[in-house]
Amino acid sequence: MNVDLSRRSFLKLAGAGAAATSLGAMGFGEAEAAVIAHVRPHKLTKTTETRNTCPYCSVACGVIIYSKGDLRKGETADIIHIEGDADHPTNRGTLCPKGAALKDFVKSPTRLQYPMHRKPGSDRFERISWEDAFDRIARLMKDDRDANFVAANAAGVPVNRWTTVGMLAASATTNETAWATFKFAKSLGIVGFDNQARV
Amino acid sequence: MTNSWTDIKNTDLVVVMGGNAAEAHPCGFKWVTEAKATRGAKLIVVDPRYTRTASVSDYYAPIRQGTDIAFLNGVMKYCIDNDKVQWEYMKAFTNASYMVKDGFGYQDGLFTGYDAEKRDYDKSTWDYVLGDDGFVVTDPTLQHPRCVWNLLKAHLAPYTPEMVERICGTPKDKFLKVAEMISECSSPTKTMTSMYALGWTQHSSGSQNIRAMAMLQLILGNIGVRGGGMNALRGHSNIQGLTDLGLMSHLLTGYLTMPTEKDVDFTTYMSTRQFKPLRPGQTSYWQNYRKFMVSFQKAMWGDAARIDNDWGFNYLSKLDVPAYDVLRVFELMYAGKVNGYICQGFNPLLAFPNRDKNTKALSNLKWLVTMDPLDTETARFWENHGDFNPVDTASIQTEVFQLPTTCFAEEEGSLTNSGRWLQWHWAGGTPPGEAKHDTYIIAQIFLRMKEMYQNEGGAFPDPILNLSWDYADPNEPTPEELAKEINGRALTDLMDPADPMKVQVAAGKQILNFSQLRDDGSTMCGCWIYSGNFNEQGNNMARRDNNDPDDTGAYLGWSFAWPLNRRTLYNRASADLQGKPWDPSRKLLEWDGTKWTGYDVPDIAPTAKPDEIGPFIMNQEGTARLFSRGLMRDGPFPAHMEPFESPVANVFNPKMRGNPVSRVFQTDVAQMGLSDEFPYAATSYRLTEHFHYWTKHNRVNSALQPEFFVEISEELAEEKNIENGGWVRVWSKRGSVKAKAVVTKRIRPLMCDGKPVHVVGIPLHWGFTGSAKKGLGPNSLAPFVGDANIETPEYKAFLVNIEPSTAPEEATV
Amino acid sequence: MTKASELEPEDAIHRGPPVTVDRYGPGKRINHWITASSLILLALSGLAMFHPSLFFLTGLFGGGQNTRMLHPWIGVVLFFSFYIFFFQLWKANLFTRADMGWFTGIRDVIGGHEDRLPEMGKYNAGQKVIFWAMALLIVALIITGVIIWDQYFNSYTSIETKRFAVLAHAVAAVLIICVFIVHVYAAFWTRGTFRAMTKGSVTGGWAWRHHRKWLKDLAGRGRIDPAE
Amino acid sequence: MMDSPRTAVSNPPVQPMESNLTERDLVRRSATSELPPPERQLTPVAKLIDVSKCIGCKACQSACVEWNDTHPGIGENVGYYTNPHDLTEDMFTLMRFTEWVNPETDNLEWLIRKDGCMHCADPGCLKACPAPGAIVQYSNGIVDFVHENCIGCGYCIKGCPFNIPRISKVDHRAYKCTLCSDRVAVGQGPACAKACPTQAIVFGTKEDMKKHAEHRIADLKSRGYTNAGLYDPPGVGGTHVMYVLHHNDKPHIYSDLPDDPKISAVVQAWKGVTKYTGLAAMGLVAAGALLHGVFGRANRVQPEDEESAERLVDSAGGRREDA
Repeated sequence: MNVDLSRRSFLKLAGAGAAATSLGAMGFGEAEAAVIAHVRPHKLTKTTETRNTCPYCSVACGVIIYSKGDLRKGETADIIHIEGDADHPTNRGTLCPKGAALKDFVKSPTRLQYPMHRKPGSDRFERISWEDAFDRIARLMKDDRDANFVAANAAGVPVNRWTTVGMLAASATTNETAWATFKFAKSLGIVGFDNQARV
Repeated sequence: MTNSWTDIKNTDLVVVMGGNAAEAHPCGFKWVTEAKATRGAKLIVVDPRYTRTASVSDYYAPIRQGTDIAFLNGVMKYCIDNDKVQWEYMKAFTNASYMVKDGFGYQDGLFTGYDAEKRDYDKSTWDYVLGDDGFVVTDPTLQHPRCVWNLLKAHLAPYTPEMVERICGTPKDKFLKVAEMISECSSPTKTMTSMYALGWTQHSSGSQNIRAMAMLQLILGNIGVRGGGMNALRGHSNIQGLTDLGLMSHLLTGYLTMPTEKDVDFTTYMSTRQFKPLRPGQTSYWQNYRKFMVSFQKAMWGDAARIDNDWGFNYLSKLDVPAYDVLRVFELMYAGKVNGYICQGFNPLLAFPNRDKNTKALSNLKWLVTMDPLDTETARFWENHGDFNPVDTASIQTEVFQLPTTCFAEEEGSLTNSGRWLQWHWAGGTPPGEAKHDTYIIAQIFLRMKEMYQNEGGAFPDPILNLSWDYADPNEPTPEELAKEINGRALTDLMDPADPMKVQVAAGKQILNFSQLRDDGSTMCGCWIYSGNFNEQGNNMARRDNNDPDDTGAYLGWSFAWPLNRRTLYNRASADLQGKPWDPSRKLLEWDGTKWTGYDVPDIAPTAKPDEIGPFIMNQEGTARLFSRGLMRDGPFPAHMEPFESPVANVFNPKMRGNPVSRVFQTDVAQMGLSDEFPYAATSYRLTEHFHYWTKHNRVNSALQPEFFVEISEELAEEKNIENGGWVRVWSKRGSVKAKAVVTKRIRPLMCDGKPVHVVGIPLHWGFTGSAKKGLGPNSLAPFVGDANIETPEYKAFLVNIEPSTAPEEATV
Repeated sequence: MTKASELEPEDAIHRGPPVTVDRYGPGKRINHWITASSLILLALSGLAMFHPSLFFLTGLFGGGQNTRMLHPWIGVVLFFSFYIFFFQLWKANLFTRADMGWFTGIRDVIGGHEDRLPEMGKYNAGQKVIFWAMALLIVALIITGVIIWDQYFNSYTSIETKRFAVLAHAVAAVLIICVFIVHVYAAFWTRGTFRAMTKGSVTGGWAWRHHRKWLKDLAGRGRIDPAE
Repeated sequence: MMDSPRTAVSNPPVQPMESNLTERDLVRRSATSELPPPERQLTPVAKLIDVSKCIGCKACQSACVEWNDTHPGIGENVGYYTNPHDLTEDMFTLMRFTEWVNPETDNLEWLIRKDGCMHCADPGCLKACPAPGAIVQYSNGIVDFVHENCIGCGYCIKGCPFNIPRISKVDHRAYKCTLCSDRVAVGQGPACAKACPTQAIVFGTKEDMKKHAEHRIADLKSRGYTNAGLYDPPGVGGTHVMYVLHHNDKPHIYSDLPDDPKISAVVQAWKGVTKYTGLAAMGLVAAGALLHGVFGRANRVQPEDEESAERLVDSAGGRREDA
């Protein structure tokens, strides 16, 4: 029988013992209890759905926008997810790599927030108010039209051409916006008025 | 598209040529894989590159870019030589039997009447022989040497498989395999669909590429039937809509055309547009032109458009040139003749060819306004970004306004898809910062100008002061108000033509559709082909009934398709002369003895007898045109033309360069490269991971395809010792770009006219703003020349040189 | 007389009674205890990741993430601390002919009849085995350990290599823990041994009993300080 | 309680729903010996990836990033379409592109395979995982990571026969495809399967997916792919993500898809025999020492030893150093 620790030999063991006890102080036995299995909470719960169509190519896939907040209730709506609309006859809920990432197009860091103005020769854009921008643009256009408008040709036939200002129309605006734009451009006599169709 | 996306599932053979549907329109391409999986349909891809569409094809054949006409003419010849023609269809529904004037001919790659000085044809001989009755003389037996059919056969004679291989570089056996597969679709019970896009349009002979396939489809009897048709896959979500609504220099809404200086008054204008039938009893629907035009003028100027002022005809501009298309405008800008420019959701700095010229042109502007949701390169064209935008900022005196607009998610309204569906969508998010709707911005500028003209007067203010702008809130017209204007309404009570006592439409009510339009000023309609989109039944564009009786893919209850909710154009041609469907299993319409019935809205008067009235009611002939008379500038038949920058000479006429009638500006002539200096055939394209210059602003898409690259064959890489993933410099007569090299088996050199032609592929998605790595694109290299008929730039075929290089440099700021 | 290599500089006899003999200087002792404690911590943290039934040991280190993070670093400490120790002791641990007798008489070793064995130098064969086993296993552990230290070295080796490494690491760990137990127990069983690593000295009797040759050599070389 | 979803073609609900995947549905749990048997058996689900229908558009990658709110970095082009260049903790699925010239036809075939977790019936990751409950397997076949329990040791990577999991450099936890367990839990299919434009990726019960695969294989055979077949490797007990391959006789041509994946023998040895014999060995030695300590006699220094030592020292005489 040899496990008879005399006081002296116990002290000799102290070194090792100390280690053990100080480890105990580190929280021995308090190993964290494992979290029970769970899947991520469904992130679309309590969001608002809005039917829309993809703005990219001409397949015009149906999409559903999921937002926190409801515009129809006059709330501000923050878009948290966009996904294909399974009820849509063409895409049946599918989307391409562009469409599937629409949320990050809407939320891209380079989305424009404010009207900006670049002075001639300047190396930067500066904030400008909408009112000032509209006043200035309208004035520039009016003055140029009055200065360069071609009312009639040599034969005296009224031709009503304004060739010194041109306009490109968007290719992703709605038909309604396009109609308003059309009325604007054609009534001013802008003949250099075209769109992406040709390109 | 003559048909719809969902109709593609009905096809037996899909030919993707001049496009890359799987990459550019993946969710539409779904219907190709559907047809393959459920009908055992086959897919053929003909392309200079083995694309992702080719990766799921049943047969792939390579072709040199810009030689599609030769290939398609070869296929037509093969079909005719091998009796693979849907004779009954072709004889009855095309102008094959029509006699052509004696003067017409073709020699050395040119048709009769060419004037090298004017770079134009005298087209007087390109027409039919008319009888005393004013109708075209025909030979239904197709025996007469001067009938269209025999002239066509003669025209196609040179396009043998050997000639096709010589021009296109497509190995004879591969060409024959494709021709054989296509020819099978001449059976009335087999049909083929053509899916094409900018791979055909972006050529100096783009319109003729499409004509060639359209003619082939007519010979095979595939137009107007389920699973057939000519399907142009439009690039942008509403480019179809903007074209339909006439936001183009030469157009008004609904394909009404802008007056030219020749149209001195309304009567003269109408005289060249109200086409009379060229065959007895034919519809020639454009006889209604005046109704549409007057109603349009009323929509524009309301009470100010009166019969005594030619319905305000003089408010419209009159063109002195065919069109002030974008190339012409930038040419003028380059010459310092344009002072101001407005870019609404458009990025011309990257979108138009010859970037260096674009930059100089924009720098000549006094002011530029951009309206966009994103921070575009065009808005910052003046900002120095080293090799990515090497400009001298201080010397650019252009004043720039960058106006933030909303995007699709924050606005309401309709978009017209490639299948002509007008689909309404709703706003789902709050616009960021101070972003505004385009309509608000347009209204604000317009109302300010109007006020100035009221107070100060000025140059011809009438069209501005009289423009109808009667919206509840003039500062921001609502989408509904505008949509109703497009549909049109009765201005006075409209009496029923059948019963003059009965009011058909009460004053102020929305008209049902364009069939109710009048030319006496009693109706207004913004865009006749859209009429029916928002009538008294409500907003038909917002309909969401996705039922599809008998799974035809028509979905008549879903949204609204122009015209008149018709889903397949020329659908009467799906039935024979007795009105029975060519293929009972693919019935669209059927004549029940008194009227047309079926799954779609008939593209003909419902009571028009099948054996009397032709299916192509928009044509004076009532038939489709294998011979297009003088309606196309570069010939009534498609003839092989080389690109302006080609590695080989035109085998029909070595001296002929590009399209003989394409417009070439003097400043650009000097900037055309030759194959000795620039030996490689470049082409540009989109990648499925990106959408133009938008998605490089998106972190997700930027991660999927982060950096600008060019694709070359292993053979060329070895020749130039270019390593995969290494930097290369690619340059043309107009500019130079640096890019990563992707060396691939998917591009192989082609043997054309005895010499190997190396293809260099250049995708177009990079710029100097956004999340992706900065890069350049094909527009730094492409030539400033367009298609002879519509001026679409020749982006798909030009010459470059290439060498190993080093990384481009950022701006040192 | 044997070569001086079996003696170490600080070894010296102090006249008694009782006679004491210096065995380890303070440097060696600190060095030993750092090595020892890292080995203990490594065993605990390693075992936690070795077998689910011992996962609770991660609690000692403040959770699994910390255990995973700390273990390799302690390994690095052990490696350096042990090898500093190693280069001071290796000469004295080279095997000699006498060690053969010790092995053949292993029964007497366990029985405690050292008088029947050849006289031992500073280290007996058993201690030498422990010494060299530690040396080899620690090399194996540090090499395999680095290979599976994904946080920093993930990209340097293939997954297949890592699989072999993780297996080898486990086996080596098991062995070194066994060696460790033997080492500790031997020290405990052989009374009077611990003071060698605490005080640094042993009694003359201990030296006479267990390492007589060592004691005689010291005496023979007169490594004895003057009587007080 | 609802069972597993049958399709991915549906619009997710926005009303609150009870999760259909809980602790009670577990059939395996990492580093856990006795797991109570599940209260019910959910119908096994599967994702079928028809490589022959895939156009390599990467919609699955986009949809995956958006649904899981990950943030893949923007890399560079290194000469290939595969981006990012490998799976990452922020890219759970990846289109891998291979340009392969078919030696029989001499035609180029662009083989595009969607890589990602296969959700093995016998998951190597779970076998290798030392952290209790960090990796779990549900009765519908989904193998999911419970990140709170992950210690970031990377053993799962070494256990996986397909080299799928990745450890985040930020939070040091393992990530991989979850088969959109959060969507499946509310009756939806995975985001990638819903997005896939050509429906090359379809989702449903494993049984239905096998039936669907049969039709596809028949179609492929009719088009001359005589070796077309279903990839559902038995070596790992079958998978809940399966492929239809046009060349099922050589899976390796699809960017090194293992021909016959198994949990590595080395990993088996490490997690099997080593674990038990190792513990046993250590136990035995410890026990041996203890027994010897208790029953053997302590090796004590005897008084005569001390005397002998003193005698030796005295005889050694005065201090001299003649080393």
